[in-house]
Amino acid sequence: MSDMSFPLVTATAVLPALGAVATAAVPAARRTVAKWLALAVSLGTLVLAGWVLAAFDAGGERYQLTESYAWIADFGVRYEVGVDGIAAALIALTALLIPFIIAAGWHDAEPDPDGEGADAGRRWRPTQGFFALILMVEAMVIISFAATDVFVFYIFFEAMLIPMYFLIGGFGDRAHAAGEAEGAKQRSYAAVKFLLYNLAGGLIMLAAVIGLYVVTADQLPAGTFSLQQIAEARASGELEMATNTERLLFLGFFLAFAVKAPLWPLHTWLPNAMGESTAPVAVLITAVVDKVGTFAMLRFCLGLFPEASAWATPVVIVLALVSIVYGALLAVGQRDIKRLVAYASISHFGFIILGIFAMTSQGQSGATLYMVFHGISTAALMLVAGFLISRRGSRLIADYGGVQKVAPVLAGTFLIGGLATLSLPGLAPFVSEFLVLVGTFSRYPAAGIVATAGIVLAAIYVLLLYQRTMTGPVDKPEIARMPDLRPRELAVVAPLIALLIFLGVFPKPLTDIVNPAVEHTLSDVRETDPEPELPAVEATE
Amino acid sequence: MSATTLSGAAAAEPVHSLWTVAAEAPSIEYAQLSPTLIVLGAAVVGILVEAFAPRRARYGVQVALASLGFAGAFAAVLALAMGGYATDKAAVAGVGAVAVDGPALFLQGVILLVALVAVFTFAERRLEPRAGGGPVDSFAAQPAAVPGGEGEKAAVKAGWTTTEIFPLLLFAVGGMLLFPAANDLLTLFIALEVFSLPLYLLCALARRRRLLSQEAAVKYFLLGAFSSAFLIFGIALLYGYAGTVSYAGIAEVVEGTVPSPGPALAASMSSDALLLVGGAMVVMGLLFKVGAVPFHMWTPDVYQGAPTPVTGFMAAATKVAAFGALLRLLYVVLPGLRWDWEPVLWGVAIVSMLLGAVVAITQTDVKRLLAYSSIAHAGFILAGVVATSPEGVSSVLFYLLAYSFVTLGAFSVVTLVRDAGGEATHLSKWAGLGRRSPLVAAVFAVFLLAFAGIPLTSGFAGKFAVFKAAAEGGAGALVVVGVIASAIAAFFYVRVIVLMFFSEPSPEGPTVAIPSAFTTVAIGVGVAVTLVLGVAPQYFLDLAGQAGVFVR
Amino acid sequence: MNPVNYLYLAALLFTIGATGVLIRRNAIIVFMSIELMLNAANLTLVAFSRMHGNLDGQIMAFFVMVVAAAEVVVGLAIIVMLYRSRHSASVDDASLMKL
Amino acid sequence: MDSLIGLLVAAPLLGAAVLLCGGRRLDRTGHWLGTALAATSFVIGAVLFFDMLGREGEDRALHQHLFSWVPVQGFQADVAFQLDQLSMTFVLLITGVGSLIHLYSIGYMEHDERRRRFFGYLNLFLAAMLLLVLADNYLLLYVGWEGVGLASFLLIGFWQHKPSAATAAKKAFIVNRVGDMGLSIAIFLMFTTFGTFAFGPVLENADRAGEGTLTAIGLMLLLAACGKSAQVPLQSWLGDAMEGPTPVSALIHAATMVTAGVYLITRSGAIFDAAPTAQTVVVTVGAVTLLFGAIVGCAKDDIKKALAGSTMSQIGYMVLAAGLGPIGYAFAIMHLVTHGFFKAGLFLGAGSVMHGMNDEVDMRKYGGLRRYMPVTFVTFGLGYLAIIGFPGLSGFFSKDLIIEAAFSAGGVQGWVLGGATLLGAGLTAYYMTRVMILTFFGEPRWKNRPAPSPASPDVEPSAQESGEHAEPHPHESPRSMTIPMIVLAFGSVFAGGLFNWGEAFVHWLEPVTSFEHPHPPIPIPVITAATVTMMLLGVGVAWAQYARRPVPVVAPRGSLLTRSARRDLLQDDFNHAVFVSGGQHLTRSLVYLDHTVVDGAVNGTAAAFGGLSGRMRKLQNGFARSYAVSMFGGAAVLVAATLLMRAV
Repeated sequence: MSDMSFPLVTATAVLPALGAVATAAVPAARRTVAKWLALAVSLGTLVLAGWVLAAFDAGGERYQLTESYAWIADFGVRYEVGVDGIAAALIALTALLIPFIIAAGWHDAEPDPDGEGADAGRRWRPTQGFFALILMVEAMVIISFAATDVFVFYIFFEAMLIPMYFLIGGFGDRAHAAGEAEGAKQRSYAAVKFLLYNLAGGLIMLAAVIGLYVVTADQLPAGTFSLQQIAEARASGELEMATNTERLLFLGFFLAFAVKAPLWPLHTWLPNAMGESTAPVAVLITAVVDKVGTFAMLRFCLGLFPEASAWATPVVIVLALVSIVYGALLAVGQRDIKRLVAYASISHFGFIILGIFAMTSQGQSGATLYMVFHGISTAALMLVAGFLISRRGSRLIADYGGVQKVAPVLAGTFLIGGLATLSLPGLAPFVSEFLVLVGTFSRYPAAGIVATAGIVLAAIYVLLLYQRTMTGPVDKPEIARMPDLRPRELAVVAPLIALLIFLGVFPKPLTDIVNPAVEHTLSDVRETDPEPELPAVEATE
Repeated sequence: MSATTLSGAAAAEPVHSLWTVAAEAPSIEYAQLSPTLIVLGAAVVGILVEAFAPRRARYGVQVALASLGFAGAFAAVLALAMGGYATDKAAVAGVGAVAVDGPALFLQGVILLVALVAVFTFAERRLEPRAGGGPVDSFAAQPAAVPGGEGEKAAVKAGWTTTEIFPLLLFAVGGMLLFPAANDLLTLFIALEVFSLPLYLLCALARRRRLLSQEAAVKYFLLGAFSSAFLIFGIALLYGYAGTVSYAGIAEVVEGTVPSPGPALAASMSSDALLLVGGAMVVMGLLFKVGAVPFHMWTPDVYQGAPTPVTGFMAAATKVAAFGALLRLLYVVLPGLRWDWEPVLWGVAIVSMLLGAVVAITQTDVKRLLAYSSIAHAGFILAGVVATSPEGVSSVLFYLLAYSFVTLGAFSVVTLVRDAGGEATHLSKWAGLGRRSPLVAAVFAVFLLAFAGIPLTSGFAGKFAVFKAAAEGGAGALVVVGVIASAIAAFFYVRVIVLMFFSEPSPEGPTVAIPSAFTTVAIGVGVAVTLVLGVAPQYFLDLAGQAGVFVR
Repeated sequence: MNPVNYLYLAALLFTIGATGVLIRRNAIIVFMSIELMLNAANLTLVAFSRMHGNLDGQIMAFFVMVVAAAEVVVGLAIIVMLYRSRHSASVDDASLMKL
Repeated sequence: MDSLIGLLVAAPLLGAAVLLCGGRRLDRTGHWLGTALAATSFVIGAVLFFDMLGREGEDRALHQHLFSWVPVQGFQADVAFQLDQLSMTFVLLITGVGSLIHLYSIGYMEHDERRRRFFGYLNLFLAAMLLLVLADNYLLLYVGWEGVGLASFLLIGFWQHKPSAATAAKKAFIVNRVGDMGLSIAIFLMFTTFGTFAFGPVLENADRAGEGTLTAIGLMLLLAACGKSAQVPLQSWLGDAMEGPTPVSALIHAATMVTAGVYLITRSGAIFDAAPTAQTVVVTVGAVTLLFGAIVGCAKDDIKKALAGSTMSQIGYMVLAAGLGPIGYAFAIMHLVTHGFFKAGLFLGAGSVMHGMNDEVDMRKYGGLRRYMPVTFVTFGLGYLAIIGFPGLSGFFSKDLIIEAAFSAGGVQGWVLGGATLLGAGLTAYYMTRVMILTFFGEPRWKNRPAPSPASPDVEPSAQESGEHAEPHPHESPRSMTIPMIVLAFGSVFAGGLFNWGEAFVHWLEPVTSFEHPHPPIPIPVITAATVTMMLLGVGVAWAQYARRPVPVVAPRGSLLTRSARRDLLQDDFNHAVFVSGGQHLTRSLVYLDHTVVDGAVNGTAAAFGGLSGRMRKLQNGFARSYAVSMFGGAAVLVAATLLMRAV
């Protein structure tokens, strides 16, 4: 595959990167051009990602569409990319969501009409910047998913913080409950918190990355970051890590991913970041960027440090359970729509991490599907919430009520997004959540039961939110005047909902791709699924 | 390869001696010394220009002379490197006084490039308002005049400028070129003084805020001289211990490989106290120049007070030269004492990283902030120094290359942000800069991110190289501290970015001056190097890697 | 006389010089103290030169003297400039920049 | 024929999709489309039924495998249907009663501008319910299970502008989710035990598994059933669910959805048969609920809530019967079907009454309505006679059989259960007679009354909101509403007899549920006599209390028992105090903790560095001499450290 064929994976990442540059270069007065350009680029990326999916042969090699070029020989780094089923699915998710994010944020970044004079307006190009940054994030996320070299992954894992940081800090909701100035302050607090949290995690990972190099350089002919090479060397016994070394390195990696994911108690940046950013950016954070964290746990923590992963599993499972319950309980207690969704996401990331560390095929396939489906469902819920918030200019739940009376379509789509969030059967997230739970239960029954309690809590926070915002009498004039979803907004939400339903009913195309990759991962950690108590029960059809 | 084998007459002598060599006409390898000679020659010509050329013509001639001098010297460095003097033909020249080897040529190349760019920032004349009918630069019209006095007013009115800065720059660079190449302690000391004295003067020459500028110069001078005193006393003690000032000679004594030590030498060799105390004092003199804790205290004040182009040059080039000298001293002279100085430098590195990062958090002046940042970076580089391996050397070389251009670029940007009182260095004035001048703010953000070590910038590649070398050298704990310090440091870099992009601009905020091509080129080179070294550092890593071995 | 005694003297001078730098306020005197330290170094060099029986130390001492002279030129220029601006040569007065 | 099974589900699903996505242009025709698709489903069901009758017992089950749904290694979930006699019974009940209620709703919801959506939800419910009973594995059943929960949520909260309706809908869903947890865990256990969760292999191999595992599975399934079928302790949502439009109460919260728990237990019979402990818990839950529901039903003045209590109680009978094992399964299902008829009829009657009474639900404000609504009176009356077990009518047969089976449980258990069922029969007669008398007999209490008193806890806020404070003019409902009532009344009267004709129903179900004849310790005629006696006693007491003296419009304070029964025997208050208030305190303190402790630690670290920085920068005091001290000290330390290093 790798010989001289078209570098499809790289192209999928390079296209949005180039698009970002082009979008940023659009003159200030041509804002609309920038928007359409960005949308077109994102759709083009979607096509390429679709091509990746199509070119990926589920029954073939573990990593496909591989590319390998010399890069920084001194650091033992090659530019190596390639996709397994998990990466292919997540790349597809990323490419899928970006056009919706762009379309949803169509009016989110306009220059102030009361800007500081013509001179300032001429150079300040928030619209171009907004869409360029989104495309830049997309490019980096795609490379992160595709990287099969630890260093390449690390580079983009860290670098994507910067455009994200500008997206969070630079583009908040126009109206803020606490006033304009206070809003700007909280926004920059959120952005800084996001960056520092993740940077700190990333720097700790840097220490571990260097440690990994030292270990490989010590025992192999040359230091390397190549996943495959390290895995092969470990399998052949050529590379042996001392127990403590492996554990320390694992912790370094895991901490960075746990911040990104985020896992309790490293989660507090997420509510701030999601609360203060605009809805499309919030979606970008939780549905796309954070997935890199959980993905990396699956690929790097488990793939590089199988023994340490097994060693850490009990603690990670407990933390994941705490995340599930804690996130859900805090979501119940939130007064702010976006923060509520953020805490709900923390709970969901708990599920994903639980599934990964359950070390069963159901758990890990479930976790992978969960990443995809949670992306779609959160996008649906959060984007509709964004539309709602843009109408009323408030994020506070208490400022709403009775919306379904005046905007039934908005309320309906919001409800479906909410139902997907609470994993209603028939919608996609149910499949993944159930797989995670069943996978967890089959190895750790007690953990499975505690996590199952999460589904009750999910119902509480989703329905409480729906009840408080959408139902009841219309007693606020702002609500009474509220328009229903506009065609653009409907065009954003409807396909997401259709996908949620379709994948809920027929997730097989995705499971077919993901399953072999999960089997490879499980063989990395030398785990097999627990056998059923009663062997050889024939499935009679 | 030893110095003695090259200079034939000295070969017979058991101990290398300046005196004995001087008895015969020494052979000087002019070609190998040409970079330094070209720069110093240009400096001398510059003095003559000051003396004889008409005032109006001086600026143009000096700029051209300095640029050509640096470019020519750089070409000479290139030629030497191509000629293999960085690798297999590496040797000592100038009667054992100067080493021409990989690290020396690499660092000389870096210093010359930095200097070339610095000439551009020195020559910038579009930022200050015109005076006396002509454009002026950011140096004092008449340094001798009392600030605010009649003489100054007259000088300003007349549109005078201080074109002496260019010869001063040339002299300083000449000293810096010699510094990392110095192969005996005498040359080391002379080179130190040759580049320090012009810098003291340059610090005092700001056009605006002259009181601060003068204060900076006084502090820099007094503390610099104080540290020189320590250095020379240390040199004296080392000489007392080894009976020679040649690096190779001292190394031999330290290792105990002298064939037949005389009675005096045998007596002094019996006790290591002289060696240890002398070595420590010499190292301290060098640590002062790199601005490592606890010898860092001059840095913030001098960085803040000096004219910004000078600060940029000084911050970049001094660090390169001083680290080069430190490397050579530790790797060539004192490798036998490795177990003595390694823990000490560990301590200095850790304290530098942490203190620089922590104190920078609460800084309110952008130049002081960058000063503290440079202290933290000194700590990072020291982590590579203590790796005590060829990888360590080359990682430090690479880091210096990366760091110097980021620094130069960052200070060049600082020169652009101005209000009625000159440069607006207080951070509060930078609020909302991203709104007014997105491009300038973005460029500065790139530099800040490089300082913070964000991937895809040169700062990351450098940090990675240094930490990797340190970890391979068994300094894993140092890497962990470095990582923590990086996290703390990230906080204040980010703070500036927040200020620029997410704060509302104040109505009476500064404006961003449109610079001439000089500064634009300087900043452009900075950005380009930052990104190229971040994205495709392999070529430069190779270069640094080949340059990782010292001649002896 | 044992040349080692010169070393003791030199160390004493160096200490006196350093103390002067630390405790005196007048920039000129501070500077003079530094010169004292340099001269202590010179004395050391010469003494060692004598002990080792080679001339390197003496040559170095000459160089140090030249450098010291150059330093005086630069240093006095700066100090005088400072004095003219402030009508004071106290190093403690020059503390506009801090924190 | 197999492929028709899919169509059963598809028809109403299509209806739901079209109606919900179709937009305003379907407002005028949507209800007919919905009804037609429900009827289509019924017709398909009927076709399949007659096809099934054409085959012999064991061969009657049909299977249809549509596609592989979630395949992950050992975990193989398929979308596959199984239509056996048990499913068939439900299909006919669901589509039959469902179609009737669609028809009824056309009239009932005529004046609601969101009628189209109402029919969409109804169709969605039908689809989900059919999926529930047709699924051939537990996971697909789970989809239907939650699907009906969703439909129930949407329909209870259909009048979302009423906060009480929205709250009730949410409560129903959340309480049901607790039950769903049970179903989830049961499926996990099946997967880890059997490696599959399809009905066939699990049930066939059930006896091979350990009893402990089976008990756990059984209890988890029971938890699920409790949630869905409003059994103690998860019964609290059903009373509030009456906030929904009455057709919804009739279809979902009386005839079909709430009986899903009984279906689940019956379907999983093989598991319960092998886990006697679980069975004991099942019958206990059934017995407690049948009394609990009956007592609550006795005290409610809201006609729908009284009926809801009755539903709870009747399902208690079914659960009890299902818990008895092979002697009870068939009876449970038979009672389920007959209950489907008469309870749906009763609810439709109640809806008809409310329709004529400006949506008034307080029975104390009814009275003497038999003259104004003759059709409603007659059909309601027949349903009433059926539910109290009047000899010859449906309820008599089905309930009597359960009582017999209960006595047959053996030993003390048999006596206790038998006693409970008998007592329940008496209570049923009492509260239903009370409803009957308060509504249709006595003096009209709705004339000349002032605006509804807010003091009464059961008064509907909607009555006030609708702005129709005028005196109601009771009238008979339109034809589209009365016809379904009449049809259901026929069912109420004849179904029981028909089913019991030569044990037809029992034999029909036997291949699926297995059957053993109950052998009660006392002769069957004695039990029957006792049942009839209890019934008459209940009727008599109610008659004495409500027909012999005037009924006050405002409810008297009543005894402690009455008051607590009005409040659902304080179970709701307990839930509120423990779960709702406790949960609120917990979340509030967690929000606080998250801010102060978890986030505080991070911000505190940042602040600590800031403080440290502020203190350390003071070292830089601007005095060159102090800088020199630092250097000198540094040099001293450097030298000392180097020397020390050597010394050590």
